[in-house]
Amino acid sequence: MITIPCPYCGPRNTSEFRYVGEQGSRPDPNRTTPAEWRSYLYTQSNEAGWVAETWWHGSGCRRYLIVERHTVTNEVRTIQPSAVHPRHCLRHEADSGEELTAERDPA
Amino acid sequence: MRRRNGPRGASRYSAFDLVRHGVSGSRWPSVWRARDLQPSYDVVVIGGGVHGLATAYYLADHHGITNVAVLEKSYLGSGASGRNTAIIRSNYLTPEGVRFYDRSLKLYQTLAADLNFNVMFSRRGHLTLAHNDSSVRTMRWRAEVNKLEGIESEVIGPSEIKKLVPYLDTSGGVRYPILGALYHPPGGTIRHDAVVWGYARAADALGVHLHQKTEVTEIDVSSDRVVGVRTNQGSIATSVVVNCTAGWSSLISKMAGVEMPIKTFPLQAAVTEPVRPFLHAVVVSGTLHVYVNQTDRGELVFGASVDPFPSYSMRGSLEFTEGVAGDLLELMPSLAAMRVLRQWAGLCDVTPDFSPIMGPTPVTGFYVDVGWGTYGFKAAPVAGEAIAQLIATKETPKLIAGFDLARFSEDRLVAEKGAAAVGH
Amino acid sequence: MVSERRIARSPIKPVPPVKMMHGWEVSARRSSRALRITDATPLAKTLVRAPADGGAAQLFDVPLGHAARNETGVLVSTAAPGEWWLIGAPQADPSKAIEIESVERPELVSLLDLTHERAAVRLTGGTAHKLLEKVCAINLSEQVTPNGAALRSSVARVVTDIVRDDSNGERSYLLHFERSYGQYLFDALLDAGREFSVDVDGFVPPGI
Amino acid sequence: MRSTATRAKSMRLGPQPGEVIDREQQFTFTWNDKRYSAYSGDTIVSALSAAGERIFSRSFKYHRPRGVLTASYLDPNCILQVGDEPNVRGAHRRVTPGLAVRSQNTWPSLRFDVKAANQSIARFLPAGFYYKTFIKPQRLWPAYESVLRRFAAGGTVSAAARHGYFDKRYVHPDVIVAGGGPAGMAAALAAAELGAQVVLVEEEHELGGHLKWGDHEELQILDALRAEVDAASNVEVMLDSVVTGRYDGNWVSVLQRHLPHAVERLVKARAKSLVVAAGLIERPYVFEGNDIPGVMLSTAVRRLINLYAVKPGERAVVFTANSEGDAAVRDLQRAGVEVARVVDARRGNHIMRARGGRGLHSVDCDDGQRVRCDLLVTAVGWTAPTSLLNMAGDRPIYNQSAARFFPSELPDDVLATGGIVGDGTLDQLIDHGRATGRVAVRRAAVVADALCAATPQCREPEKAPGALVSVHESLPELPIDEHPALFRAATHGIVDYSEDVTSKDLFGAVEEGYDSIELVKRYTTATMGPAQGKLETVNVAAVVAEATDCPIEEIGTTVWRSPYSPVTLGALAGRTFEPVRFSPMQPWHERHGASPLVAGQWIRPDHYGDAAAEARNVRTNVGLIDVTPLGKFDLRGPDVPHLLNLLYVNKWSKLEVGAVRYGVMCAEDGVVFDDGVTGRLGEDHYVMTATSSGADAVWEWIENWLQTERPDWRVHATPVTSAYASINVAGPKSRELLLRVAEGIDLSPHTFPYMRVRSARIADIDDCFMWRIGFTGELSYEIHVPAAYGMFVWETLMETGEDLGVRPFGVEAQRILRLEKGHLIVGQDTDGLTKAYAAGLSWAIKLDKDDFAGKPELVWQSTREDYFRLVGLQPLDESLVPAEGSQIIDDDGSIAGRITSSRMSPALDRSICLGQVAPHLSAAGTTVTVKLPDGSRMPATVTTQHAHFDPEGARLRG
Repeated sequence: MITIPCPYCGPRNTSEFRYVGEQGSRPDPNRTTPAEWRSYLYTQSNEAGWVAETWWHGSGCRRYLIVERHTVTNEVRTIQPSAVHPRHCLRHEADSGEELTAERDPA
Repeated sequence: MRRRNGPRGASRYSAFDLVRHGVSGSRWPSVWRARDLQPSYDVVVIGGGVHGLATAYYLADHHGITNVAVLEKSYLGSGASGRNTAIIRSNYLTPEGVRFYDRSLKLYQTLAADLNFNVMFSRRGHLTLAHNDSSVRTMRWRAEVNKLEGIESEVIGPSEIKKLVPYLDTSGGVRYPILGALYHPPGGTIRHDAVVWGYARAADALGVHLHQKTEVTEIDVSSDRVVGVRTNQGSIATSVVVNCTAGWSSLISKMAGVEMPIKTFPLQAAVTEPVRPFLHAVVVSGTLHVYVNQTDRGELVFGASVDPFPSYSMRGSLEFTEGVAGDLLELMPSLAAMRVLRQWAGLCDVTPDFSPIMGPTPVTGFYVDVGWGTYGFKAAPVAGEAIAQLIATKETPKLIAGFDLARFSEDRLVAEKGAAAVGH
Repeated sequence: MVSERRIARSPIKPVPPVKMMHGWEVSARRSSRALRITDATPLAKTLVRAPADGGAAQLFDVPLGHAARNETGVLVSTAAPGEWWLIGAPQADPSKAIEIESVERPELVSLLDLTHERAAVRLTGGTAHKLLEKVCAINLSEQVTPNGAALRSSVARVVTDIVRDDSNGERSYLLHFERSYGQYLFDALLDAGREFSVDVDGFVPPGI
Repeated sequence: MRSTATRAKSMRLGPQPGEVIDREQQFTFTWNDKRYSAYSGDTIVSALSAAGERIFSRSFKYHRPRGVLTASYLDPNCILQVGDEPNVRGAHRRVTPGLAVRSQNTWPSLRFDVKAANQSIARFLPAGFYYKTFIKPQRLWPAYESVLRRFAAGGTVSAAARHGYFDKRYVHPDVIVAGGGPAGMAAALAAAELGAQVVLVEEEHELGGHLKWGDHEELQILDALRAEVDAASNVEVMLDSVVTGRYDGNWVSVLQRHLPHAVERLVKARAKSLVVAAGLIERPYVFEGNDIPGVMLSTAVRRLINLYAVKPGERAVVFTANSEGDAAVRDLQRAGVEVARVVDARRGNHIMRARGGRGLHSVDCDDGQRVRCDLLVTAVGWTAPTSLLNMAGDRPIYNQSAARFFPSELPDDVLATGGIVGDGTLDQLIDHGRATGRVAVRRAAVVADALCAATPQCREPEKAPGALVSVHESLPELPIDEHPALFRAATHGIVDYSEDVTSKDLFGAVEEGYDSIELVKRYTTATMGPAQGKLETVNVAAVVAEATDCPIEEIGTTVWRSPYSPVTLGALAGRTFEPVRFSPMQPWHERHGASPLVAGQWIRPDHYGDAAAEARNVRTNVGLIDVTPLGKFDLRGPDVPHLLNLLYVNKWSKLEVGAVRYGVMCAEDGVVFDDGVTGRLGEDHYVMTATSSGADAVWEWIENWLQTERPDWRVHATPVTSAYASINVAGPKSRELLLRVAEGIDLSPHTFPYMRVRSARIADIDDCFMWRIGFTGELSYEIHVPAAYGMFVWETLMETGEDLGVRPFGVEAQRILRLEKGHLIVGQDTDGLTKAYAAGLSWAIKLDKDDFAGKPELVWQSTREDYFRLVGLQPLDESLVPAEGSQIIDDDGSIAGRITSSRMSPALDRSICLGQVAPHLSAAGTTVTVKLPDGSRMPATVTTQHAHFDPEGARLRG
C-alpha cells in the first residue's frame, strides 16, 4: 500500500484517504451548456502518467488535498492543500457498487 | 446462418479425433497461424481480447468480411479476458441490460458447438445475497424486471439459500446477516481462456489475421475520418477501426481525438489451493463487495469491486486479499484454513453509469466497444455480434442503441447506475 | 426529586464494582497489571475551532501534531489545522483555561463542549504501544511519536484522536473518538490486548 | 478400529550431529487411521519415513503414487489432510501428539487407487484434452463436467470446521531480512550492529538454511551465528514464518505460523529496506519415471539424514552435477546406504529413465546399464526464488554458464544477498550478507530522515552509529560458479508434479501454436499448482525453449505473483474489524425485547414485537422512538445561510432564529442524495440533520464546498451525531408528556408552533434542544439530550408517561407512519438517477437562487416532461400489499414504473404505496396495473398527493 504524505499529518496509508477525482474546475452554473456541464460531471483525463487529483483525508486531518500521482507506478510526487477546485464528486461515484461505502469505513 | 459443425477450414476437435491422435501420435494442427502484417485491411480491430476476437469472428462468419486484422500488443487474451473470474449472468436491473446480457448468455450456451472448442460453460446457478432490507428491495426489483423479460430469477429466503450453499452461515447472528438472495439459475461460469482461443482459432480459420506483440502507437485521422493505424510493427491503411481495449480504451480513443467518460480502475481477483468440490453455485454479496465460485479444479476463485482509486497498475495489493478474505469468512466461516495461492489484477474501463459505450463516434470509421467496467467478459459474444453487424450494415442494432456515447451529454444515462450490484 | 437519580453514563459498560463519581457511573475496579485499560469518558472535552494561523493559535501555542498541559492542568492537543482539543477533569470547563474572548474578531472562533460526543480510553503500561500496533498503522516508536505526540488516525477502523501522554514515567496513550463506537472499540482493544494480558482499571479523577 | 501398523523395519538412524529431533520426547499420531510414533521435532513426513512409509499422495490427473521429492515446504508430493485442515505441507508441518493425518484425494485407499486407471489411457488425455471433447451433444456436458469435478485435487474443508484465532500486527522496521540462512543471518547481524531495528524471517523451524545439514565445520559456524542473533536485542526473529509479499511502498507482508496465542498472524511491515536472502531451490530433473517414489533431490536426502536421522533407502544411485550431490553421496554412505552407482554429469554421464511401480526398482543409465536400486538421488542444479524481487519490479536474467536466473535491477529499498545473487565460499556468502546488511541500514537511514522530516510529531533523528561508517560502501560481487545446464534427459517425464504435466504435454502445446510461455502455461496449467512454479518454472522455460528451438533467455519466465507462499484466508482476514454503533439507550432496547435492525454501522430497534400496534399507539396516545443515528451537524458562523443556500435546493436566507426548515440536497448531476431539517438556534448557530446512512457523505460534501469552492466563507461545520441522544416524542399526548418534564419553555402551540426549535431543560438535564417536526405526521417533539443522559431521560419519559400510554416504537412503525403521511425516503423512493423534480419536490426547488449544487441539471429538467415521477398509490383491493419492487406495467406489458414503498396502514386499515410511474400514468386518478411477484396483476389508483393520511397536516400542526 502506498502512502500519501499529508502536509498536516505526515505520510499515511492510502486507506486513511478517499479518492475524490481528478482536479477540475466547475463551470459557471448560470452560463454553462449541457455539453460543458456534463463533461465536468463525467469526463476526466484518465491519463496513464502524472495526474493531479483530489483526495480527502477522512481518517486524519479531514482536509481536501491535491495529490500529484503517477497512475502507472502509483508514485506520489507533490501534494498541497486543496485551494484549487476539485471535482465535486460524491463518495458513491468513486465505486461501482449498489451500496454506498457509507456502509463501511476506511480501514 | 449458424453451422453446427464449427468454422470452415479449422481442424475438427472431438473425442474421436482425440483417440485418433492418441493412437497415431500425430500432431494437432496449429490453433492459429502467424501472419505478416499487410499494408491495408478492411477492418482493424485493436485489442486481442475476447471482445476484439469475437468482433473479428462475427465479421467473418456472419458477414463474410474476412480482410480483418486483430492487433494485440502482448499475447492473445493477456488482458482482462484472461484475468476475470468468468462469471456469466443476465439478471440485470434494466430491460435493456437484461435483453442484452440474455442474448450473450444464449450465445455462450451454444458457443462450444459453434466454435468446435469446449469453452466449458457451466450452469451453476447465481446467488446475490442481501444483508439488509434495501438490498432485499433491490433484489425484488431486479427479479421482477427479469421475470418480465422472461429470465429465470427469483428472490429466495435463508432456508432455500442454505440448501443451495450449505457452507453459508445463515444463522443471522452475524454482522452481515443473510436476509435473502436473488437466485438466477441460468448463471454460471465459463473457461475464459477457452473462449479467447476458441474465437481466435475460428477467426483464423476464416482468414482473419491475428497479430500478437503488435502495439498501436498512432491512429491517423483526416477530416474526421479514420485513414490508418500505426504500430510498432508497421503502418496499416484502413477506413474502419474498432477500439476493444478495455482499461486502455480512453488512451486509444484519444489517439483518434475522441474523449471518453471513462476511468480505469484495477479489478483484483485471487485463487485458493484446490479442495474437494463443496461450492456449486456462484455466490455474490453486493454489500460486502465479494463474489466467489469453485472451479472444476477445486480452486475457489474470488474477487471484489474495483480498487478504491484509479490506476493502470496490475501489481495487486495486500488490502484486497485481506478485505476479501474477511468478507468471505463472514459468509463462510469454516473456510479459514483454506490458503490463497495467487492474486492478480486486470484493468476495468468504468463509465459514470456502469454501462458500456458501444457504437460510432464523432470520427467516421472509428467505432468503440468499451466502458465495460467489470462486466466485459459476460458480454463478449453479443458485443462482438452487434459491433460486427454495425460495421457490416452501418446501422446501429436496436440491442445496443441505448449504449451510445452521446447519452452522457444528452442526459440519457442507463439506469443500471446506483443499483448496479457488484454482481459478477 | 428527579435530580438525585440523574446519572451520566459512558457508552462502555462499566466493569463491576460500579460507583458514582461526579455524577458519572464508573467502574471502581483497580488493577496493578503491567498493561491497563481505563474508560476515561467522564473527562471534560472541549473542541476549539479557529484559523490555524490566527490569534487563537497564538494563544494556545501548541505546534500541530503535539499536546501539552497548561498551568491549569488542562491537556491541549492539536492533530489537525485549526482544531484544538482541551481535555480536563470531569465536570470541569476546560475552556476557562484560556481567554478565548481575548481573540479579536473578525477571526471566527468556535467553542464546542463535546464531552458527550466523545468516548475516551486510556491505555497505560510498557506494552501499550504493542497493543495499539495491532489495531493502528501508525509508527509508535519513541523516535516518531514520542511523549507529547498528538495525532488522528484509524484505530480498528474507527477514526480516533491519539495522544501519547505518559503518566509518571509510564507509557500511556489517551484515545478519544465518537461516542457511539465506545463499546465496540473498547472490546476491540481488550481483544488485541489478550496477548499482553491487559486488565481493566477503573477511572480515578482527575484522570488527566 | 485403529491398529498399530505392521510395516517394514524402522529407517531411523542413530543420533546425527545436526538432528533437530528430541529423542527424549516421543509420542504417537495417526496416518490414515493407523498409529505411528514420532519424536518431537519430526515433521509428519520424516516420522512416517522413519517408519518405512514411502507413498504420501496420489498425483492429480493420473493418480500415480508419489513419495518424498524435496522433503521441504515445497514438496508437491507430501500435501496432506490434518484434521479439518486441507493441503497441509507434510514435509514441513511438525508432528504434535495425537495429530490425525490422512492422505488426500485417494479412493478407496492410498495403496490402491481406482483412478490410477487413468494412467493406462494417458496418451488419450494430453494436457488440455478437455478443450477438444465433450463438445457435442451440448446437453451431456454437465454430466461430463460432474465427472471432471470429481478429479479436483486437494483435501476437504468441513462445514463444521472451527474458525481459530487469527491475528494481525503492524511493524515499522528499518530492515526486514527474508531468509534465515547464513547470508540472511549475517545481513541481520550487520544491520543490528549499526543500531537498526531488524526483523529476520525464516520459513523453516530453525535458522541456518543449508548449514543445518552441513558438515562439522559448517555446524560450528551455524552455532556461532545463532548465538550472535540470540544476543542481538534489536533483531526480532520470526521462525516458521514467511515473507509472503512485497507491495508498492515497500509494504511487506509476513505470515507467522503457530504462535502461542494465535493459529497464525499476518504482520504488515512498512519496511525501510527489504533484504531478500531466500537462498536457492534445488531443481528436479525431467526424465521418464522421475516421479516414482524413491526418486529424490539431493537436498531431500540430506535433510532426511541430517535433520531427522532417517535413512532414505537401502541401495542408491546418485546423479550429480554439483557439490551438493557429492555431499549427498557422503551422507548416504555415512548413513549406511549402499551407493550402487554415482552418475556424474560433469563427466558427461547421464541417466535415461527410472523404473518401478509403487516404488523405484531400477535406473537405466545412458551407457545402457540398468542398476537395481530403491533410491535415485538427483543433483542437477538450482532455481533462484526471485519472486519477492519480481514483485519489486525486477525481471530476472538467465545466466548460461551458471544455468540459472539472476536478479537484474532492484529499487533502492530492496536488496538481495546469498545464493540468489551468487555462489562462492561460506565466508564469501557471510561477508556479502554483512555488507548487504550495512548498505540496507544506510538506505533505511535516508528513508527514515525523510519520514521524520515529513512527520510533525517526529523527534530530531539521533544519528544511528551507521551514519558514522563510510557512507559509500558498494556491495561486493559474489562469484558465479559454472554449472552444467541440465533440465531434461533424452526421455520425457513430469515437469509439474502437482499438475501432472509432462514435457511431452509442453511440446504438444507448442506444436499446437500456443507459442508463448504464458499461453503454454495457461493451456497446460503447468506451474499453476501449490508450489506456484518455484520448482517447475525454469524447467518449463527450458522445455519450451527446446520445443521452440530458441534460447531460454528469450523465453524468459513468467511474472511471479504474490503471495510468495500460500496464506490462509484466516490470516488474511485476521480479527476483522467491523465497527458497530449504538445509541445511549441500547441497553434499554435490549432489555425490552427490541428486534435489532442493522442499518449501516448502527444497530437500531426494528420493533418491540408488534410494529402495527406501535404505530397505532402513536396515532392514539404517545410513542417514543430512538432517532439518535440521525446525522447532526453543528454549524456556526456568519456565512451559514450562504452554505445552506448552496447545499439545499430551497431558500434559507430568511430562516429566522428559532425556526426549522426541511431541505433537500442534490449532487451536481441534480440527483437527490440526502434530505433533512435544519434549525437556527442562534444568530450564528444552526443545527443540520442528515439521514443516518448519508451523514458521512453529507459532511464530506459540506467540507468539500467550504475548503475548495468557498474558502472565504466563515463557517465551522462540526459533526455532533453522537453528542446528543435524540428521541422523537410523537402522538396526540406528546405535549402533555413533555409538559411534565420540560422546564424553562412554553410548549403552547402559539409560542412553540410546528417547525420551530427551542432549547430547554428536560428532566433536569440542561443544554437540551427540541424541535417540532412531523415525519410521523403526528404532533411530535424531537428532543436532543446530551448523550450521557440519554438513558436517564428516556427512562424518565417512560415512567412519567405511563398513564398517558407512552410506548416505544421502532423503525418499522416509523416507516408505516411516514408512508401514511407520504414522506419519501431518499434511496428507497428515489434511486441513483432520480432528480429533484422527479421526486415530486418541485415545491422546494428555487431556480431563482444564484447558485446551488446541481442547479443547471434542475434548470434543464424543469423544461422537460419525460421523466418518471414519484406518486402516491392505493390498490383497489385494500387488503393487498404489493411487495416493494413490484413492477408497474403498461397495456403492452412494458415496464412503466415500480412500487418503491408499500405497507398496510393501521390508521386507514388499507394498503398504501408510493411508486415511480411513467409521465402518462402520473395524473391523479389514473389506474395503473401492478404485476405482483406471484405473476398476478392488480389495479391501483394514483392519489392526488403523496399523503394518504391527514393530507392537510392538521394533526402535526396541532
